[in-house]
Amino acid sequence: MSELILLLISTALVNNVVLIKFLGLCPSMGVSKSMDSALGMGMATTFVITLAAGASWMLEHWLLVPYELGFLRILTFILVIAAVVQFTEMFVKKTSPGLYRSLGIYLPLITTNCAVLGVALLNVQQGFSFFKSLAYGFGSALGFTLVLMIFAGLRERIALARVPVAFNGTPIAFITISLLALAFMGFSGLNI
Amino acid sequence: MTPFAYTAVQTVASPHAHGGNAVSRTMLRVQLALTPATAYAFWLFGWPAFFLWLITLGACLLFEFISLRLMGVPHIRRTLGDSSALLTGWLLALTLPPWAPWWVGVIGAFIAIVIGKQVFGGLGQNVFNPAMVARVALLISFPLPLTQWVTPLPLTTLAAPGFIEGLQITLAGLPPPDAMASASLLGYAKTELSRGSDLVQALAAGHAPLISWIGIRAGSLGESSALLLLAGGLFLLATGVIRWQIPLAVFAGLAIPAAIGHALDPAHYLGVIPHVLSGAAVLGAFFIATDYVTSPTTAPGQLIFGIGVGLLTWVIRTYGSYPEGMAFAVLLMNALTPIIDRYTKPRILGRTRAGKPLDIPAKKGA
Amino acid sequence: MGLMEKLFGRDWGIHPDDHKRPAADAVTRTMPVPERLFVSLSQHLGAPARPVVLVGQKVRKGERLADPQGAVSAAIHAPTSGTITAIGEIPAPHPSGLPVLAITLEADGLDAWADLEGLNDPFLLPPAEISKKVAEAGVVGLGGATFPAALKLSLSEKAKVTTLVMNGGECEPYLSCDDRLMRDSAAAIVDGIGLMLHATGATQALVGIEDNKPEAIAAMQQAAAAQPHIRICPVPARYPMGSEKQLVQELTGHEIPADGRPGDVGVVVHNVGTAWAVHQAIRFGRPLVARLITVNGGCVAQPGNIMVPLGTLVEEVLAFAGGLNSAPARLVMGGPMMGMSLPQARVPVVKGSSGILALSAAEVAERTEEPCIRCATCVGACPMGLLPLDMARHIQANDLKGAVKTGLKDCIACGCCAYVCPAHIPLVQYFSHAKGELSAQEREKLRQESNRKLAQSRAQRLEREAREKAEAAARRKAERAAQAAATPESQAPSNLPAPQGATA
Amino acid sequence: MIAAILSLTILGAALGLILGIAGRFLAVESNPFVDEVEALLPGTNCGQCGFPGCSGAAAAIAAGSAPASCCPPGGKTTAVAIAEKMGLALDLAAVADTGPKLATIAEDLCIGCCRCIKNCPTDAILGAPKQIHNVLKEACTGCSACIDHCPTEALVMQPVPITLQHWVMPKPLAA
Repeated sequence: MSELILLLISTALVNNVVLIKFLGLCPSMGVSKSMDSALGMGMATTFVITLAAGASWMLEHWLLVPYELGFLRILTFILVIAAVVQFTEMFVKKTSPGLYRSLGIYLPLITTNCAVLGVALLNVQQGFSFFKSLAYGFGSALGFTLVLMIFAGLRERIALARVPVAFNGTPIAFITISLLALAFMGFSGLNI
Repeated sequence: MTPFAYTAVQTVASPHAHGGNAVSRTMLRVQLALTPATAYAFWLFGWPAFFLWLITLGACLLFEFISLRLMGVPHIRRTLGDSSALLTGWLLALTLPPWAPWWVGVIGAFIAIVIGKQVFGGLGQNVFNPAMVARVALLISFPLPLTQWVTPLPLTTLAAPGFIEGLQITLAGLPPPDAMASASLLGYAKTELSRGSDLVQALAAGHAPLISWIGIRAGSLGESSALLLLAGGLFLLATGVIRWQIPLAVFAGLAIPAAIGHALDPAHYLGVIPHVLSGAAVLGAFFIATDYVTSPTTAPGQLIFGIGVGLLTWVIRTYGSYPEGMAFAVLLMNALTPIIDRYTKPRILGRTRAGKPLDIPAKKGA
Repeated sequence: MGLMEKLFGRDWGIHPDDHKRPAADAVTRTMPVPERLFVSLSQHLGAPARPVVLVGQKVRKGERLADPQGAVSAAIHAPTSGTITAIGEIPAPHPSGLPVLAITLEADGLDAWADLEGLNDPFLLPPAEISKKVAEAGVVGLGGATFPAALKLSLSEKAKVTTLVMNGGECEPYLSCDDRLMRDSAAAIVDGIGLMLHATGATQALVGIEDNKPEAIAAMQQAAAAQPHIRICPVPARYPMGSEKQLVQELTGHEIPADGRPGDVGVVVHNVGTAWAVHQAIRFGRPLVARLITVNGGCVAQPGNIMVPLGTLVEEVLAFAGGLNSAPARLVMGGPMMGMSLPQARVPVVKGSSGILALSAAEVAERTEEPCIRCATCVGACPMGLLPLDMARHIQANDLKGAVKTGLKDCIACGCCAYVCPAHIPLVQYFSHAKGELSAQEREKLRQESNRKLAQSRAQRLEREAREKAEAAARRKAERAAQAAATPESQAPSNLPAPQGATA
Repeated sequence: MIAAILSLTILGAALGLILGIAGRFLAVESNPFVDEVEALLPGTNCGQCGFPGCSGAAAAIAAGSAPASCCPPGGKTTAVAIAEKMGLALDLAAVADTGPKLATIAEDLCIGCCRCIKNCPTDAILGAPKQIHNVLKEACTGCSACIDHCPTEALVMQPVPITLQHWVMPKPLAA
């Protein structure tokens, strides 16, 4: 149990997908304008990553390895991820049209969020057990959501700041996220 | 009687009185509070420390001036006059190794003023503490000069470098002689731990709390005398520049886990006294974490912020790969500040905490 | 109340220098009627009054000049006897310097009252009758909000009010007119309170007086000694203690809901000055035609309190007070915290004028705005628990919706935030601007609404006309067909274009 | 090879089936925005936006082919309301809001031709042939549809004068 918790912390903070592994940058920049949509995006992605991590484990161990279909790994993973994302999209559209609207194109684009495929592949690579895979996926997604929320909070504040024209918009967002990555460097080598 | 005339007026809104507080006054008081500890540190570490401090401050002012000029700000002198850049440089210089070469100060000043502050729009618009941004960026980019501590050589002692020698040390960037090289208490503890030795034994020699209070020990300028920094901090509290929430919470966040860890396993966890009195804890708690711009605005938010800073400092010091975690902790909590602010809004009179109007009470006898 | 609030105890408000003395200790003076008075038709909250006199008409003091118009409005009476010489625009006592409609009254110097009659035993009358008399006298709230007093009296009757809170806080610095009134006419005020208790049906009156006015507290305690249901309650001096919500919470412990009125917690709040005006109206039948005004500020030679006829020009009041000893940096009507800056001294005194301040540059302490450093001093000072710094940031970025979300609508414009701001940011101006913009948007929305209705009714009209035209054409066609059938040799019907009628 | 084809086919089919079923349960009727946007527009069909009437503009806005700020008489208020409803970003600077205006008739120029009357979408102009016309202030929406139809240029759009009741405290000049 404590092993799982440690895995969660290490994936969420120490090896943060966005700030340390530089995965999932596209939604991190795109859906971080307000904390509400960031939280929505984070939850949607958490759902997708966790489910994809579990499903990919099952595919890997029950299909790809037994039938020696390793070359199909990326293809099958993407297939599963795309299906989960489609389901998520329908669900969000039904339950929260406002969120659906504010997430816009970034919701279906979770499919191509490299964090999702990346986590699934890393999972398989590290040969985790099923539950560890889930924890790894969930922890990564938690880290993603955390960064997205923090970043959205910062951007909400920056949106009201008198940023010089040359830096306004995306430049200041990149500077901010780089400083955030700097702060997360403090967790490097964290060894509990 | 003369007829009525309508005069074109510039509208002025109420109130037509003011309490008299001013930004520049606040900044001045912080500088005043820093002066004793800084002067004492100059005495401890000699001329090189003074030169580095001077260069860092000068560079900060220069970069502030250049940025304002580039952005076409109309009242450059007035903006420089609020001395916020001076304070940033001062705080940055206090966190650098005293004998670090001049370019460390200049690059640090550039990062602090330009990247940490001006690109966000200047004073009050930045989201991270500029001095800490510079300190962390320097630490990650130039780990060697940023971790070369020297044993204090008070100015009055014979071996202390003179004026010219001091200039050479700062400008030529000569590494300090081996005999002078030393480690800060936290760095020493980290090294000893990684060697697998027992902290109780390792620290038994020569790390009495008294030394921590007086600060005659390797470290940055701002890590020297806990006593003088504490006095400065109390001055700020007394004059109302800062509130008690953040300093107290930082100490609590640091001391409580330290006490628990030390009680459980003294061989692996440093005690409360070394944690609180060494390193940048006192400086950070009173002067850095309390930075208005980058900390929460409400009392409960400030408590959460302070506890976060203290706790993260302890976590990074204890488990991370860096011996000192104050700068990282401050940056991490700066990042969380908007979220803390959002969830610790004060309750509006006549409304519930969620912002809904209070229920109208049932009429008596109606 | 949560644990958090218990622990941190909301330390709202500020403690400004009160500058009340020596003006408060100076003997009250009465100003003689000037030769010409300019009686504004907008002296109260709500719609301007409608004049009922004609130019050239002679009036006596206390005769009605204008009728209330609309639901919220108040009557206006002649402050002296004389002749109406004009009804037109004059500069309003308002920071904008815009004009306002006013009646110009040329005084005849006699200052003769009209035949007015007071009531000997008003407590025998039904409460509604008292409210009616108060309305006839044109009494409005004299604390500064100028809400028609009679409306509040009769509304509170419906709302089942149990407590009448009398506001003698006078928390604004410099002002001492309520203080002076309580010292000089405590008996009249207590009588007015009794009348208001009768009118509202409340069972007790709590008179809140800040503890920096010991003389007023003593005078009122003595005057109310015989009436146990009128309690004099000293409250700690703190700005804005005299704000309705704050005073009600301090005295009764009730918190008024954000979208509610004091009546919702069984309370009605009136100013002590209003009680004096009610006493005058009921006992002597005298309408509100003069009021006590504090003349104060660093530039005033002889600060003090003066009884001034309404409609007197500010410059005349200043001259009577002893003139100015230096050119003021700012002329203010009301207190320094919430009062209005006057663009010029040639504006009339109105019912809501509690003070005229000629402030020196040092007192105003005006400085250029600096950027906000998020020091949060304003958060601690705000009596409403708002985040002034965040609201101002949203307004700076033209994000009105964000500002409303941060609590703009709960702002009472007390000025505490701007008073303590080290960066000298004109926070109140930001909020007033945003509130003005919001109400402009609200008006715009209403206009659009009515536009849509107008367009719809036009569409219906066009449709109806087209239908009527078609019906008429069909009828004619049928007639012609019938004719043609009767006389087969007649020609084919010509297709005349339908005449276009005027649409009005 | 066969295993690969088979597994992919089966996987695809199974996922497709699940999604198909989910699609049934989570179906959403499309684009309810046209009506809502139309309700926000003035409804005067003045045609200044370049679309055939307000319903045409509403359809264009809902489809995304027209900006939320396309209604000149609606001004800033309408643009903001629509942008909010649609969740669109709005560049307020693009909204040319010069403040409310009203049509006024210069009495010495009016010849009483009634042309303006026919083109007023809110029946705000009163008058009869050969009589000087008049604008009802309460009913004029400031759409300026009448302006171009006046043969003598007697019709002019004039800003509504500011009164004490409508005065708005100016925004402080940023430091």
